Parts: sequence; C-alpha cells; structure tokens
Amino acid sequence: GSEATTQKAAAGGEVGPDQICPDGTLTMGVEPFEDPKTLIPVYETLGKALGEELGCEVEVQISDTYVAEILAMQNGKLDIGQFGPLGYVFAQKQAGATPLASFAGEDGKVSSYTGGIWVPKDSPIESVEDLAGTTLALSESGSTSGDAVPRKALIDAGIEKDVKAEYAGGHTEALLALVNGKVDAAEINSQTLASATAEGQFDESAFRQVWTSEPILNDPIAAGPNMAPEVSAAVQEALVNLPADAVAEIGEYLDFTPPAGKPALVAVTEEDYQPVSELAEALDLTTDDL
Amino acid sequence: MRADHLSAAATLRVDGLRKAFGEKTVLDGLTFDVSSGEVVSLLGANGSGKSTSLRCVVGLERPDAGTIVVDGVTGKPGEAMPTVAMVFQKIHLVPRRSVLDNVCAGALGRLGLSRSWSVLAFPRELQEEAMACLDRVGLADRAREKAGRLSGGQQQRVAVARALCQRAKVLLADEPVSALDPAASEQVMNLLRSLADDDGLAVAAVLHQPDLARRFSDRILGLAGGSLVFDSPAAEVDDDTVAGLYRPALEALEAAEAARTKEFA
Amino acid sequence: MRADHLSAAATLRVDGLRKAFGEKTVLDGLTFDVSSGEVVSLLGANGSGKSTSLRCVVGLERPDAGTIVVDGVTGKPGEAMPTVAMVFQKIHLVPRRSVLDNVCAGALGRLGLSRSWSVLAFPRELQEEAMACLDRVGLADRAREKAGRLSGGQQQRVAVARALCQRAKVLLADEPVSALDPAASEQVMNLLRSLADDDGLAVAAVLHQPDLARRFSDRILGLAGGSLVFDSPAAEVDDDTVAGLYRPALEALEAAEAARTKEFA
Amino acid sequence: MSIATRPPEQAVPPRFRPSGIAVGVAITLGLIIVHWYAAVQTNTSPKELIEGWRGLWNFLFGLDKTFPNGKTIHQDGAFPLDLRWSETIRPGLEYCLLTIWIGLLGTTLSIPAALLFAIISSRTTNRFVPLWLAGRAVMSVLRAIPETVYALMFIAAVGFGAFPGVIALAIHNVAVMGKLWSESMDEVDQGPVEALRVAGASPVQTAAHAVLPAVMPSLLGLLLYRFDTNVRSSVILGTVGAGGIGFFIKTEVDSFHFDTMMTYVCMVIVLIIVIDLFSAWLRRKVGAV
Amino acid sequence: MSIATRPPEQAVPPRFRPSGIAVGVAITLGLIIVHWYAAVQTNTSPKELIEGWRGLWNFLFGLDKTFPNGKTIHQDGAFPLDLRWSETIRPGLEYCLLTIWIGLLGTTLSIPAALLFAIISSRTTNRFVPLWLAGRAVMSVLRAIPETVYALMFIAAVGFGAFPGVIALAIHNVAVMGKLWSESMDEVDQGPVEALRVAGASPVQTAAHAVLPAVMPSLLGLLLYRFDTNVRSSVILGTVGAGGIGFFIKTEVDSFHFDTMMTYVCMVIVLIIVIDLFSAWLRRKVGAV
Ligand SMILES: Nc1ncnc2c1ncn2[C@@H]1O[C@H](COP(=O)(O)OP(=O)(O)OP(=O)(O)O)[C@@H](O)[C@H]1O
Ligand SMILES: Nc1ncnc2c1ncn2[C@@H]1O[C@H](COP(=O)(O)OP(=O)(O)OP(=O)(O)O)[C@@H](O)[C@H]1O
Ligand SMILES: [Mg+2]
Ligand SMILES: [Mg+2]
Repeated sequence: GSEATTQKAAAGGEVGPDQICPDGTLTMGVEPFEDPKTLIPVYETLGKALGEELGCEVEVQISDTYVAEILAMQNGKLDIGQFGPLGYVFAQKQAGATPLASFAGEDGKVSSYTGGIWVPKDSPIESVEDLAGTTLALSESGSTSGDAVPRKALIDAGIEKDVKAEYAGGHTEALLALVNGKVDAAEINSQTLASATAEGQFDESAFRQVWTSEPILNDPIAAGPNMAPEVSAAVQEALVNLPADAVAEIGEYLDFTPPAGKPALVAVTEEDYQPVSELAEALDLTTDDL
Repeated sequence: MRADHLSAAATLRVDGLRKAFGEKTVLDGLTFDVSSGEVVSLLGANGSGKSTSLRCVVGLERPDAGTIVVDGVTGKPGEAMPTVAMVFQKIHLVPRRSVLDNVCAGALGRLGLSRSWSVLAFPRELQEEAMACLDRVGLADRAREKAGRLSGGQQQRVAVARALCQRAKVLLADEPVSALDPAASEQVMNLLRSLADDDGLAVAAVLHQPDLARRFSDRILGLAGGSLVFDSPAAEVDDDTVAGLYRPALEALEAAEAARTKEFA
Repeated sequence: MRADHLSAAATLRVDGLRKAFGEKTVLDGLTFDVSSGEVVSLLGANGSGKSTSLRCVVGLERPDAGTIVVDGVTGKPGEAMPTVAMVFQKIHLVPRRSVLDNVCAGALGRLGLSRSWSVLAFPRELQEEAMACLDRVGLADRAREKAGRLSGGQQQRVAVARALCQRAKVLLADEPVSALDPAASEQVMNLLRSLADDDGLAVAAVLHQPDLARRFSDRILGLAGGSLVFDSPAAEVDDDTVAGLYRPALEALEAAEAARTKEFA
Repeated sequence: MSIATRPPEQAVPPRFRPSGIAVGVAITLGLIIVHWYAAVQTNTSPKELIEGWRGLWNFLFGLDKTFPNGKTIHQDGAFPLDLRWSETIRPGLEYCLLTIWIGLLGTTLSIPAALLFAIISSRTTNRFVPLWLAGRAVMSVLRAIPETVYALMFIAAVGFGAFPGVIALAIHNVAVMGKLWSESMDEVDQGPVEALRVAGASPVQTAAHAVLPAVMPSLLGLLLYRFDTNVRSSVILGTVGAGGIGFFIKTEVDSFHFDTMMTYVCMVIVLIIVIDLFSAWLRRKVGAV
Repeated sequence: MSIATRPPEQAVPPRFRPSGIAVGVAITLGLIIVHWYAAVQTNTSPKELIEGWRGLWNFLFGLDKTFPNGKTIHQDGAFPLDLRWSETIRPGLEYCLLTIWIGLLGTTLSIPAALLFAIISSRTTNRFVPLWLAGRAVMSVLRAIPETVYALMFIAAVGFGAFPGVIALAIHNVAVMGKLWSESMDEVDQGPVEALRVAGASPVQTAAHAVLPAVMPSLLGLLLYRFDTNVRSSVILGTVGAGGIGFFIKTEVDSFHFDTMMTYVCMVIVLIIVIDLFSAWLRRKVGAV
C-alpha cells in the first residue's frame, strides 16, 4: 500500500520513489548461472517484494551471461543486478557496480558455497598435486567455482601446466563428463552436487572429493554506476528489510527455512568480495591488455 | 532383300492394346505385328498414340488391356521385356559416361548387382561384346569418349548399339531421326534397315517423314485415334493415304485460326 | 497506297554502321534509311547482322562507328532514343502485369520517378492514352487481363501498342512473326502495314519469310556479311535475288554434312 | 541373327590414362590425410563414437548402473518426456511463440535493406561496377559473421533479451537474403528489361517495372524460406541468451532436467515442421517453386 | 501521324475488384497486427536501437566515463584490434584450423547416410511409397533440430570438446544434405532412367548407372556449399562449448577482452570468405553451377 511505501521511504532517508525510479520502474538483471530452475522464481519473488518496499515496479530480466548485465549497467539499461561472485568482480571493474546484499545462511550471515574437485572412488588421485598429468573437466570460462577457484588451486599447487583442463560448457556437463568416464577428475561445486544428487544424476558414494575450496560468498545483488550513493543505500535498506512472508516464500524455493525473524538477505560490502577480486587478479582475468 | 510379311511367324505381336489417361482413350484396341527381318514404320498425327503404344510394349506404361507377345513369350503389363529394346527421339544416353559404358548399360538386365554396382565391375566379356556392338554401328574408335561429345547422329547410333548389347530381338524406335539433320537421318535409317536384313531383328519405327518411311520400310502402319487405319506394304501406300492421316488435325488447326481471325475483325 | 521512296525525307537514316564482337566484324558499314509511312523489310541469312543492326539503332548495342539520325536528331551511341520503338520476336512483355500496365510502360521514358515508381502512380492521362493504343490494335477489351494469358499473336499486338504508347515515330521489328502461326502472322503484318499507312510511322521489320516481305513491304533490303547487298522496291525482288542471300549458308551446311558422311563410310 | 557376320571383336581400350590414375591417387591420398589429421585434432574416433553411443543411450533413456563399490544408482533420462501441463507444456508453448516472433521480426525488418542490397548487387538492375562490387563485398563480410556474434555485440547496445536476437537475425538476414534475391534477379528473363530500356526507362524504372514483377514470386518464396531458417536460428540464438525456447533448452540442460529439455526439443521439432509445411504451402500458393 | 483518325478514347477499366481490395486490406491489417504484437513481445523499438548506439560505440571503441556514483571506468573497446602474434594471432589461427576440421568432418562423415537418405527420398530412385515417405519424415525431424541443440545434447551425453560438435554437425547435415541431394535427383533428366528401365535394369542399377552419373556434379556442388555452411555453423557451435574459434570468441567476451574477440571475429570473416571463394572456384571447376 502507499501508506507503507511512504513509511519505508521515510525510513530510508529523504529518498523516495521519485529518486529511486523516476520513470516508475527499476530494472533488475538476474544471471541464474548456477541453477536457473530454482533461482529464477527466487528472484521473481524477491523483485516483487522489493518493488513493494520501494514503491517502484521492479522488472526482472533474465540473462545467461554476466557480460550482458554489465554492459547493460554501463549503458543505463539496468539499475541493479545479481551476479555470480566472479561476475561481480567484472561488474565492479567494468561498470563500477556497488554490492548491496546477498542471501543469508542458517547462521544469519552471508551464505556461501564451496568449489570442489572430484574423482572416481577407485582413482589413484588423492590430492590436487596428483592431478598432474590427468584430465580435469572445468565448467565454463568466467565461472567462479567452475573455473577460477579450481584453476587457482592448480596454480597454487604449481601444476597448472601439467593438467589437461578442458571446459565442458557448464557445471552439469563437467559432472557428466566425470560420470561417463570421459575425464579423470571434474570440478563439482557444492550446489551442483546437491542438485545433481537430488536429481539422481550423481551417486556421491561412487566418487571421492579430493579438494575443497575456501567458502565462496553467494551471489551479490549490486547497484549500477548510474545510481547515486544515497539511492543505492535506500535500495540496500529495502533489501535487508524484506517482509517476512516474502522471506518465507523465497526460503521455500531455496529449500531452507530462514531462522524466524532473521532477514533473507544481509548487507555486503566490497571488502567481503575482496578474496574473489584477488583471485581474479591472480588468474590474470581482469588485467587490462598491454 | 525385303522379307515377305509373314504374320504367322511374327516376332512381336501386339493384340487389342487399350490405354486411357483419365477420361481420354489414347489407344483403342491397337493390333499389329512385326516379324524378324522386317522394318515397319508407324505414321500418324500428333497425339494419335504412336509413342504411347511403344511405351506400353517396353513396359514404361501399363496398358489397360491387350497382350504383347515376343517370340512366343507373353509380357507382363508394365514390366520391361529383356528381348525388346527401344531407341528414343531424344536418345537418352548418359552424357557424362563413355560411349562404351553407355553401351554396356544395355546389358544391365542380365547382370547381377555384384557385377554392375559400378562401371568398374563390368565383366571383361561384356565390354568385349559392347565393343562388337559399337563396331557394328561404326563407332568402335570412339569407345572411350564421353557420349555427350558425339554429334546427334552418332549418339543415335550409340543408342542402337546399346539396344544390340541388350541382345534384343525386337527394336522399337520412337522418332529416331526427327532431331537429326538429313545426312544423319539417312545413316540411322540405313542402320535400322541393316539390323533387320543382316541381323534378323524385328524393327518398328515411328516416323514423321512419309518419304523416309517409304524408302526404308517393308510395311507402313497408319494410326489415327489410337487404332490402326491401314497396314500396307510400303510400296502400296500413296500420298493420298498418308495425307488422310493428318487431315483431321489440319482441319482442327484451320478452324481455330478462323475463329481467331474473326475475333480480331 | 504505298508511299514512294523519298530518301531525302527519311525519318530514320542509318549511315556507315560498324560493329565487331571481338575479332568478328558483324556490321560492316551498313547504310539504309526508312521514311515515314513506309514499311521496309530486312532479309538475310542467320548471322548476317540483322538483329545487331536494329539493336544498335535502339541503343542496346554500342556501334563502333556510324551515325543514326531520327527526324533530324542524331542519337548518342549506346543510348535509347525516345522516338524509336522496338518489337521483339520473343515479344518481351512482363507476363504477370496486366495488358494495360505493359502498354503504359512504353511511356516510362517521359515520366519522372514520382509518377512511375509503381503502376499505382501512373497518371490518368497516360492510362487513357494507353487504352487508345490498345484500341488501335484491337485489344481494348482485354486491358486488365494478365499479359501472359494472351495468345502469341495477341501478345505481339500488345507489344506494338506499347511501342505506340512510347509515341514512337520509328518502329523496328525483329522477326515479329516468326514465333506466330500463319493467321497471327497475317494480323501482325497487317497491323504494321496500317501503322505506316494510317499513322505515318516508319517501320522496319526483319523477316525470314520472303513471301510476307513481298506482300507487306514497300522496299526490301538484303543483308549479307553485315552490309547491304540490295535495296529494291518489293515488287522488283525476284526469287533468285532472295535465294542468293541464303546460298552461302546452304553451301556451308552441305559441306559439313558431306564431311560427316565421309567419316561414317 | 548373324553374330558370325560381325567383324572380329575389337580390343577394349583401357579405361584410364596413367596420368589420370596418378592424379586420382594423389587426390584420394590428400583427402585421406586431411581427414585423418582432422579426426586426430577433433578426437574423432570409432571407439569414441561407440562409447559416446553408450553415453547417449544413458542420456536418452536413463541409467541403472552398479558401480565398483557395489552401489546401484538410477538416473532419469530424456524419455519418457516431461508432459506436465502448467510446469512444462504451457510455458514451452509461450517460449515457442517468442521464438517465432524473433524469427518473424528478424526476417521482415531486414526486407528494405535486403532489397536495396539485392538491387545494387544484381547485374540486371545495376551496371555501375564499383557500386556492384561494393554491395557484394559488404554482403560477404556481413554474411561471414555468425548470428551469435551479432547477438553478443548488440547486447551491448540495447541490453539483453529478445531484441538483440532480433537485430542479430535481421542483420545477418540482410546479407543472406540480399544475396539470394540478387541471384534470382540475375536469372530474370532479360527480354522485358531490354524492352523497357529501349523505351527509355531509367535503371530504377526498369527495376520497378520489369525486374521486380518478374521476380516477385521467387523473392517471396525465398523470404518464406528465410523465415523458416530464421526461426531455426532464433532457437540457436536462444541457447546463447537471446530468449525464446532455446534459452530454456539450455537452462534445463544446466538443471539436469533432461526430460523437460527433450519435451522442449520435441516442441521445437513440431514447431519447425509446422512452419516448414506452412511456408511450403504458401510458396506453392504464390507460384514460387 | 493521325491521332485524329483514332477511335474515341476508351474508358480505363478499374484496376481492382472490390473483393480484391477487401482481401488485400484484410491481409495487410493481419500482417500489421502480427508484427506489432511480435514487436511488443520482443521489446523491439527503434528508440531503444537509436539510444543504444552509444552502447555499441563503447563496445567497439572503448569507454572513459565518470558515473553518478563517483566511479571512473576505463574499458577497452573492440578497436583497435589485438594483433599480438603469439598471444592472439597464432592461437587464433590454430582455433580457426580446428573450426575447419570440425566443419570438414561434420560434412564428410555425413556423406554415406545422406546418400542413402537421398536415394530413398527421391522419386527417381525409389518408387516404393512407404519407404519414400519414411525417409522424408525422418529427415524432416532430424532437420528440424538446430545444430546447437544436438551439440547441447551430445555434450551432455558424451562429454565436451570438438567431437560432439562434429557429431552434431554430421547428424544435422545428413538431413539437410539428404534433402538437397534428393531434390537434385528428382530433377534429373528422366530419359536415361527410362532407357535403362527398358533395358531391364533394377532400381539400384538405374540409380548407379543413370541417376548418379547425371547428378554427380550437382551433388558435389551441394556438398561444397554445405561445407561452407558447416564451417560457419561450427563457429556457432563453439560458442556453446563445442570447440574451435567460436569457443574462444565467447571466452574473450567473458573476460571483457573485446579487442581480442574482434580480432578472432575478423579472422572468422576472412576464413569464411576464403572458404566461400575456394568452394565457388571448385564448384565452377567440377561444372556444377
Ligand atoms: N502421361 C500422360 N498423361 C496424360 N495424357 C497423356 C500422357 N501421355 C500421353 N498422353 C496423351 O495421349 C495422347 C497420345 O500421346 P502420344 O505421345 O502417344 O502421341 P503420339 O502419337 O506419339 O504424338 P506425337 O507425334 O506428338 O509424338 C496425347 O493426346 C497425349 O496428350
Ligand atoms: N553479344 C554478342 N557477342 C558476340 N557475338 C555476337 C553477339 N551478338 C551477336 N553476335 C554475333 O554476331 C553475328 C550476327 O548476329 P545477329 O544476331 O545480328 O544475326 P541475325 O542476322 O539477326 O541472325 P538471325 O537470323 O539468326 O537472327 C552472329 O554471328 C552472332 O554470333
Ligand atoms: Mg510421340
Ligand atoms: Mg536475329
């Protein structure tokens, strides 16, 4: 209702719908990189709730690549956008995006997931170092858990040049390559693992995880460069204060019950994603061409 | 030189042939025969059913009624008979294949697939027989040339050689000379004559030039409206008889023109 | 009825036309003229340069030398002259367009793009003029039919109407009747005759039938090897003169055939 | 019959000349080497193919496999199809419609430019050689760029979704249809063209009154053929993010829902066959092949 | 001249019948409505495109801008190209080669099956209607599935790399080339076919000795045309993960190296134009169109 809207706007400072969405709509880009089938309804629900909070209509646009989102942000076609962690690094660098919020975990802090490398149960490979001279399936270029994180692990182990790493095209494809015996090892992150197991595509007991990454913070929602700081602060405020019913609904899609009274989203800062940025730099992904 | 007309010893006997396309009856009980050693010409106006009758005999059309007997063997309607060969007005060689390969193709009917899946599989004896057939039509020296490179008259002779290689006893020719210049026509007609005289084939040719028919054939058959109008020794067919064949067509043409002129006036 | 040959008052004057395709000289100083009210026939063997000369006059070929003067105006080589129209053997109408639109197209040369970008833009006066032209050739009642639906003779008359709509003073016709049956040929020749007599056009027609030429034209020009062999009143041209035109070609043909027969022997 | 009277049989002349044999062997060897090298480079091998066949079977019909550790797992395959109405079929139909819209606009928006290029690049309508050459060169370059690359470029310009897909198709189609159209103008009967030129018509008038009426049915036929192809391409563009059913096919693969994916694929098959039949019918109707 | 002697001018008959006008208006309205609806569904708007030129400009030539949130962004555009030899050009050439190999194998591996389908689906070589119908139906279905969908399926089924791209191309090409070939067999001169049938040749013999020799040049021409098309398709397949230069174009886009991407795109343009010219030359050489 308009009453609630006025209230929230007041709570967010002097910023109202006129500043947030001068033409009535706020566009939000979504890149459901890891698990589109679950994430699209999540963000649609989230968009609706956010719109009610801000007194704007939030238009959710689905993309399959962060490049599209970032270019759209640069050109003012997108106000806010959700990115994969690595995508966010590019967004920050190429479009001056500011992180606003990300999903909370059971503990009320930002949720995270881990990348992993799996091998068949009876494989002689016991550690990352053993991967030298073997074939490893990665998902696709620009993926955080499917490309950057495992590649960093190979670099850290000093065997990057000795591993025949190939892009399978996606997390699913990488997992199937392992299941079908096409490769000696494959990247499988904790989310893909969960959904593949749920779908009956993967039997954990037939395989073994030889490496697990540090936790990777989940996808942030970030504001585009054309949004003034006070406006993005208002949007951040609204995101972390989503109404409980919307939070519950999102929780249903995500298959977790948010702790009563706790928010679905928590605020994040550039510092939170510093490790990923460093990762990208280490991998030479974002350096300008010479 | 010319054999007598011995109906009893006929090599090809066509009896009561009927064929209709939709509503239109094209052959209406056509009956004729051709004996070994004999050249028979078929004359008739456009659309009188000459081509259709030959196509029925070689199995390219399925007649509605009638029997076709070759050397005592009755053909199945719509199926090719190995002893009957046909030479077409448009010749129908495979232009990119050599003359020899075209002639060999006449023998496909008696070759198994294992000896005919490609020209490379043609057995030696067949190629030698084909060379003999080519020699018969005077073209043995052109055997390895592409068929499409020969002149019209030469191609028509290659088509005859292909018919010979089929070991045919009956040779049907549908306007074999109408695409040829006068000199080439003479050659081909001479060849047909000698196949009857020297090799004992039964030859039936559709012609549109009554003169040629009279000079080269033993008997002339006149067709009109799908049935036989006359069947006489070549010498006995006079100009009037021939003209009678084409008159109805001429009259129709003139009527149409008159109507058009009136419309313009 | 037939106008005298007045060279001084010639409407079309072609002088010293030369044209070579590569090495081959096709027109070799061709000179002739045609006066208003006169029908002139051009006879000549295949390849004697008849079509090429007409194509040079209407600008479809660029002559190497020579002048073309129409009504005192000298044409630029290789460019169309608005006062000269051409009727082709193959007629060349746009078959899917209506008869009337085809006739209107004759006037394109004098219409700006704004009144001719589509048939919908043709001005009313033009359409009325085109109807008059169609009436002149006796086809006003077929104006909205597709041109492709008419018979050959009727299409040729539409082509003449298109030439009229071009307001031509000179009408060139390249074998205008050789694709037509005898009745249609008569119609078209009569029409050409009456265009000269009644409308005062200068008409030049390439014909392959000396008989028609003699019956319908005032003068006959004989072409051989790209230049004029004779230029006489129609009545004075006898069979021998005409036969002389075609003789060299016939001889060449016979020589070729003789060679072929020898090869076969 | 008198085979006996025939002259002695002629020797059969050899089929090939030695030089011909040498050339033939050289070409054959060359082709074999190139293909062998290509097979190595692309990991193509009969063995791979047979193993791949196993994988494909599992993909299509599911897998019941006992692993070395004695456990048996069950994997759902693409069949049986996922035929739930409101979760799969109904949204699938919507995505199909969007795919059609993209293909349709990608085709029709390209008509004006394609016509211009066709007229410029046909000898019948343009005899000014530099312009003719330029037209053909531009079309060659535009045609050489795959639609997916256009899509990536236009995402930068107009954001993402179906619109960049439409532009990508339209630009690619300008070049392809322009080429097809100009070829059919080249083949037009030159008679009426010459007739109008004699009547003093300008090149533009000749194009409007002789060339276009003659080629219109074949232009329309080619347009329908391109519509057909563009709907197919729009499925492809979907898989790289330009909306429509292609996007959802990719999404379902990424979510392991092979049965849903296969349902969408079947819908694509039906869609494209229907469009194929429709355009064949329409082409017969307008009298173009 | 005697215009005066002409009969009075005839009235110009009306151009359209009223029923014709009604049908024309109805069809035009229908087309407008469909296109308008399609434009709404795909967010197609000229305004977006015109406003978007800035984005395309930035993409092509780079961006230096201070945004309202205070951040300054520098982004390299697609031009100038990235012409470093060992980092870009040399690997680019290798990827191009792989793309050619994929296109080549995708074409040649499909030859046997395409020939079989062509012979089954041509009226000239197969007069057994049920088989004829079955052949055409199978080809329709196979053809309806775009190559990228095959690629997605085979990547999911048998793993990644160039090999699934080769299979995807080959399967699609069986159907497309089978159709093109069967059409050219349908159009073959029936004369020699009838002549051999009269001589008692079986259908297979007729195909081998009358149909194939006659259509061989046009089959070869179509094969070369498909090679051309398949190399292009193999670029597209690369962007969904099936190897070759298309894959690297996508990778460079994902890393915001637009200049490197554009270098690869230019290499694709050159590659495809070269193949185009080569196959046109070869087609002229074998005497097919
Ligand atoms: N396949 C067919 N379908 C329908 N009508 C046919 C067919 N073949 C022939 N006809 C018709 O049958 C009639 C006889 O044709 P046919 O070819 O036998 O005549 P013809 O005597 O050989 O004439 P021509 O001298 O012109 O060769 C013609 O009116 C022709 O139109
Ligand atoms: N565009 C051309 N290029 C080369 N040679 C040409 C061309 N046009 C005509 N010729 C040659 O010029 C000669 C004269 O041709 P033209 O068409 O003028 O003869 P014609 O008298 O009209 O013959 P026909 O009676 O056959 O129509 C012919 O030998 C022809 O081959
Ligand atoms: Mg006939
Ligand atoms: Mg001529």
